[in-house]
Amino acid sequence: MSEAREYQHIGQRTIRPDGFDKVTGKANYGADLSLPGMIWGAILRSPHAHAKITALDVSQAEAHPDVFAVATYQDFPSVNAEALAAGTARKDLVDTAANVLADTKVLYHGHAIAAVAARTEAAAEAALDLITVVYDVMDPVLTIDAAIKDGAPVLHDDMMTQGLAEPASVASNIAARMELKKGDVAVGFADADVIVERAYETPTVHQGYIEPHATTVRFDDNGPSMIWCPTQGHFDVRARVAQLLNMELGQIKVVASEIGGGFGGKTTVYLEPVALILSKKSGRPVKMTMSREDVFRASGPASASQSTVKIGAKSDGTITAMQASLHYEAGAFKGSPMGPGCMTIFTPYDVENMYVEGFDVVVNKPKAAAYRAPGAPQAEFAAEMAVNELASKLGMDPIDLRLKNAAKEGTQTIYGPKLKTVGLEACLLAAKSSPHYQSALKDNAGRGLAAGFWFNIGGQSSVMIHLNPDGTGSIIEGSPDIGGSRASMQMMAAEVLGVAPATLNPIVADTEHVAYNQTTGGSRTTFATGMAVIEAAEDIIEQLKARAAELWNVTPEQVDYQNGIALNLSSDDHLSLAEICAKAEKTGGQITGRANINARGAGPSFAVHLCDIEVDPETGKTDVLRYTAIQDAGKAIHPSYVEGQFQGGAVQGIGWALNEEYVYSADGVMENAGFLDYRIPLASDLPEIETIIVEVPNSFHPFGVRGVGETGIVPPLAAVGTAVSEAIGLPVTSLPCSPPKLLKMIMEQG
Amino acid sequence: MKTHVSTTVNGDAVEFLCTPSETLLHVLRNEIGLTGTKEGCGSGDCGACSVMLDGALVCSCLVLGVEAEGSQIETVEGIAHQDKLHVIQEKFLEHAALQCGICTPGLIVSTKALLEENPHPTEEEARYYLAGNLCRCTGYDKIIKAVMDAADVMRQGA
Amino acid sequence: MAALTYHAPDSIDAAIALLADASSPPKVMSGGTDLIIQMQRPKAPDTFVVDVKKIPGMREAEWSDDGLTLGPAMSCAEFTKRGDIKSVFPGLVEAAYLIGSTQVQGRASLGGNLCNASPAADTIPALMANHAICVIQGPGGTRHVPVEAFVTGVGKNCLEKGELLAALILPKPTPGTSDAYLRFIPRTEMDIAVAGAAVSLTLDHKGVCQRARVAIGAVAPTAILVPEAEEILVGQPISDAVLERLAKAASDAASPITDRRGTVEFRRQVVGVLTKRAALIAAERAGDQS
Amino acid sequence: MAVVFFSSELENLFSCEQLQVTAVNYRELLVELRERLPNVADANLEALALVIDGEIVQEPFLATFDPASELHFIQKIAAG
Repeated sequence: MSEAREYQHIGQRTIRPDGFDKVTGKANYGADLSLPGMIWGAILRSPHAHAKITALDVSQAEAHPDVFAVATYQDFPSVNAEALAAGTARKDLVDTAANVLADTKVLYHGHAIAAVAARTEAAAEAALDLITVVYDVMDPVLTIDAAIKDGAPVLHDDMMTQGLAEPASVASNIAARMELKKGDVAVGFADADVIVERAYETPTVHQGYIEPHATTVRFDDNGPSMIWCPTQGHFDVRARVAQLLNMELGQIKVVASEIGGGFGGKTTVYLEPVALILSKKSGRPVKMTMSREDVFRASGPASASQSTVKIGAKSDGTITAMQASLHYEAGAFKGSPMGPGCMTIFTPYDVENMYVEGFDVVVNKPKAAAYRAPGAPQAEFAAEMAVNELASKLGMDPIDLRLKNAAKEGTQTIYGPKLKTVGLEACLLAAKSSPHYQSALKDNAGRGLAAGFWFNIGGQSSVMIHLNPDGTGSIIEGSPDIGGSRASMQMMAAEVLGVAPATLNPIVADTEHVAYNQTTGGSRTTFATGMAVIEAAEDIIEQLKARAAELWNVTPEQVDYQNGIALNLSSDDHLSLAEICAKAEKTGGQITGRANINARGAGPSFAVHLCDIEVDPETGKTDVLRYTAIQDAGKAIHPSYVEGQFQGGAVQGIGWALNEEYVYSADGVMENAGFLDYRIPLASDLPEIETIIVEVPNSFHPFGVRGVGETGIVPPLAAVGTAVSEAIGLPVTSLPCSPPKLLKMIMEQG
Repeated sequence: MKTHVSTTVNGDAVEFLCTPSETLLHVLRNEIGLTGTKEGCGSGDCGACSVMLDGALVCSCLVLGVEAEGSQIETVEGIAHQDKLHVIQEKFLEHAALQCGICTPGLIVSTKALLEENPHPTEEEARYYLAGNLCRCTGYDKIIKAVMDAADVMRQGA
Repeated sequence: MAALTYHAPDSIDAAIALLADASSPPKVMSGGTDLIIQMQRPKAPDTFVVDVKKIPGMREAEWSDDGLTLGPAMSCAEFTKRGDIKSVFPGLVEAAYLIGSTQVQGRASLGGNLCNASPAADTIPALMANHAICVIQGPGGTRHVPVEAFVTGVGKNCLEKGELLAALILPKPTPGTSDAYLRFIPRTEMDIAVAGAAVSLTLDHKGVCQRARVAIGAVAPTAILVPEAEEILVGQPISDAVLERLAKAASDAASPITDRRGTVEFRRQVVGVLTKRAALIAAERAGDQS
Repeated sequence: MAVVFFSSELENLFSCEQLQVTAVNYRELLVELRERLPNVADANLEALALVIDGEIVQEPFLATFDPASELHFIQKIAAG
């Protein structure tokens, strides 16, 4: 559907339906629910980064009068020695269990070991002191180099590297190796006139959602147990908890509270299974919350990385070969986003010869969680920095170099398939003609530009639309709304039905009131759940036509439906949606539209970001002077929230590039576990974030939608890194560009 | 040992019992049941728990409940008049100045304090005044636009 | 979290009495922005809190012939709004304005910042540069101590059991005097100073320096005076050459540590840069005064 | 006939880079691959997404394609 269409509601900037409650404090988030008779849970966390647990004694805690229940790893009935032997799927479950409550080893400072439920929050905290743990402390492994060097302490003595040509025979800290290739890079480099090659590194960072993890649960033997929590995927919370506690899905009802930010970090479980164990044992509702310090020490983070990139090009700018080796920190358990890193790193380029290898490395840090386009920012940072260095070596404009080599429809990606219609060239051209790129640069300042790619996904969504006798209705969906998606669902349904958006109330239902929905992530919600909303609305239109036909005593074929009005083609009669609903009682009862889909055809989104940065040559302090984010949205349903995704992603990327990083002591203790010293960007750190929405429709979506949530965090690392390099006249290879690091570079250069 | 405290919250006389170590944030959320005030850090670094205490903008996580004796407290719940939103709240919605919304109550309270203190803020003054209110979703752009727009409307109203 | 006893006396004498015979180790609280966080740390000791904000005068600031008498519990928000103070001690007001966020300034006080005695406290160098005097009252009566002698180490001050900081006196500067305070932080706000520099200068009508006092922060266990500053500046017009010598003197005076916020090398270099920049600002202001 | 392309690891496993298949839907495709290639059991193809002419299908069980289609197996994309 590439032709431009006139829309009534889509593309408008309506007021979000959940807005009133959120500006008045009425909206209920993870920590806002309390239940009668509720008690509080608290978690004992490891003081060591790497240690064997040789003894764990909770008897004193259990005996304390204020204590109602204690939970340990032994309370996971589904996880046992047999499970360990039962193959990879089970192993993932065992990893989840051992991350939620440590088994025989603690693998990072802050790793949960046991939990206590007591009358009050303070009593629960106090009771933790009654638990005795004996540790056999081991050397922590805190960097990729330390983890892969010979003789490194091994975190998991049963972990064999996957993906090797010859199966591994000894355990190591390398969980997996992956290799992707296209053409022959040796040939490509032989053809090159210019070659750039450099090593890069990025730090461990946190998603930094402002709402800490929290949950309130009530175990119920007779009905479904209830779990209330802020999550991006309440159906997946239900599945994970059911697996861990050997329960049926029907025995658990998960209610997704309002969620105070996720960015990928709220796609797994931490507190929920523990709280349910405590509730089951105590027979009381249990509430648990993480402190901000716990959030940093034991949730998230995003993988640190080390990369080497080599790019060859002809003197006319034709890139002949691109090669990379990527190492990602998985944290304490396997499963870094190394795979998507390898798949995305060179996707903005249509180049014949490519080779990428990736390694998933475990270290004594919290288990890495997804973070907005997981794996892509680390990898594309390295590639885009190298491409910009190539541009300056060739004396070419970085946009022209990219235009010459840009991925387009039909480009064969390194992970296999050919791209369909994509908006990279359109974004590059928009960047080139932008006021920002045309503007002059001030002294001590540098300008950086970078491209970014993310696949986006579709997947399962289920939606029902109920109409009321007066024609108003509700949209029952199951995708937790992390950034205003209820507004776009309302608009899409209103567009199809030809009614005012405000007449349809979107509701994110719990796991009992709507069928399975995949987690909100992968930029899928507006695309896939939107598709389900559109199908459910179309289902309603068919029913409205049939009902109108009954009222007119004609066949449904004789009824047309346009802009909220049913038309009798054999007369000039017409009935509005509301009029048909008012007579539903006579024509067969009330009207519900349904859609249960597994959406295909998610359209990738490319972005190009521009950044001007000034560096104080005497202190190394950076100042972002101007920033522009340009991205292909396919079709922007609600432009304000699309811009918001661009801006939010850009600023998270700016933080990643400039000041955010986990600072560890030699013994593996995170030294900056709070918002004071883990420095996310502030309002005063930033200029306006200018946005340009490019719309190259996704041919697989009725309205042309592409997901926009994730791509925006991919380009900033290299856009900022390049701007800083330009400003100080030295190549930045290591993030963050913190003032001490930059000043050292400046002074060593003299 | 709990202490009895008499105070005023959003114009209503309120009494509560708390231990001396309980923070005002904890009291508001868990004793009085006003959960609009959010906890993001508990250390005064994020501003999600911003309230007005005797006319001063403070982080309620850095105030003891017992200190509230005889004080006037204003929380986000007291800013709209029944269903009539304050201009600041309207502008936050118009400009899509929230995504997840967890920082919004703190920002609404802080913005009201800013505009009462300085009806003519420059964009830079607004950004610095609100630097203690962390937002991870929006990049602040639409928040600042909403604040500046609200300032305009409030000046015309005044 | 620590068990806590809370008292809010309404007179200095009552406060002294409470502090003198406190059961558990007493803590004087004004804004509480440091204290409340310390008390919430795991394993924090039980604390006997004496809140001094309800004591008359503790949150006031009054001018007399010998200068400004400042109630140590006055919040930074109230303090920074005082135009009369800002016109005389713009650098000190800047330092107070840099403490934490607007919300933290609504609570935090100069007295609290001083008694908490963090090496990185923003107002301590500014108080030192302005010759501030601490008025201490206790069971033994009243004594006056210069700020540089009040702070005795990291988190330590010279208060004896039963004593509290009753007031700060800022001597009225001679004509042609002004001050400035600059600090380095990675962001634009919210952070703890990685290095800080306060400068107070007196210039004659020709712009020649008559008097100079320079204090630096976050580069030693306590804020310290830069002893050579006076000999480098006094008798000189504020030239680039002089400022470079001043910067070097400040860097040499520093004995910083490496931690999560900065390295030894970085702090040493940056404190010099801040000192010369602060001196330039103070000189411009002093020039406008004379 | 549709063509299946195997990237890197599958290529190594099957010692085959591409294969023309008579299958016209996913279920037939798996049967045909098991018949014609070695080690298919080890590949755990069911855990992978299928890309049909550039369209990523995360759950391809019901997917159909035509004789001109290009097919690729890739990791399912999970994301933040």
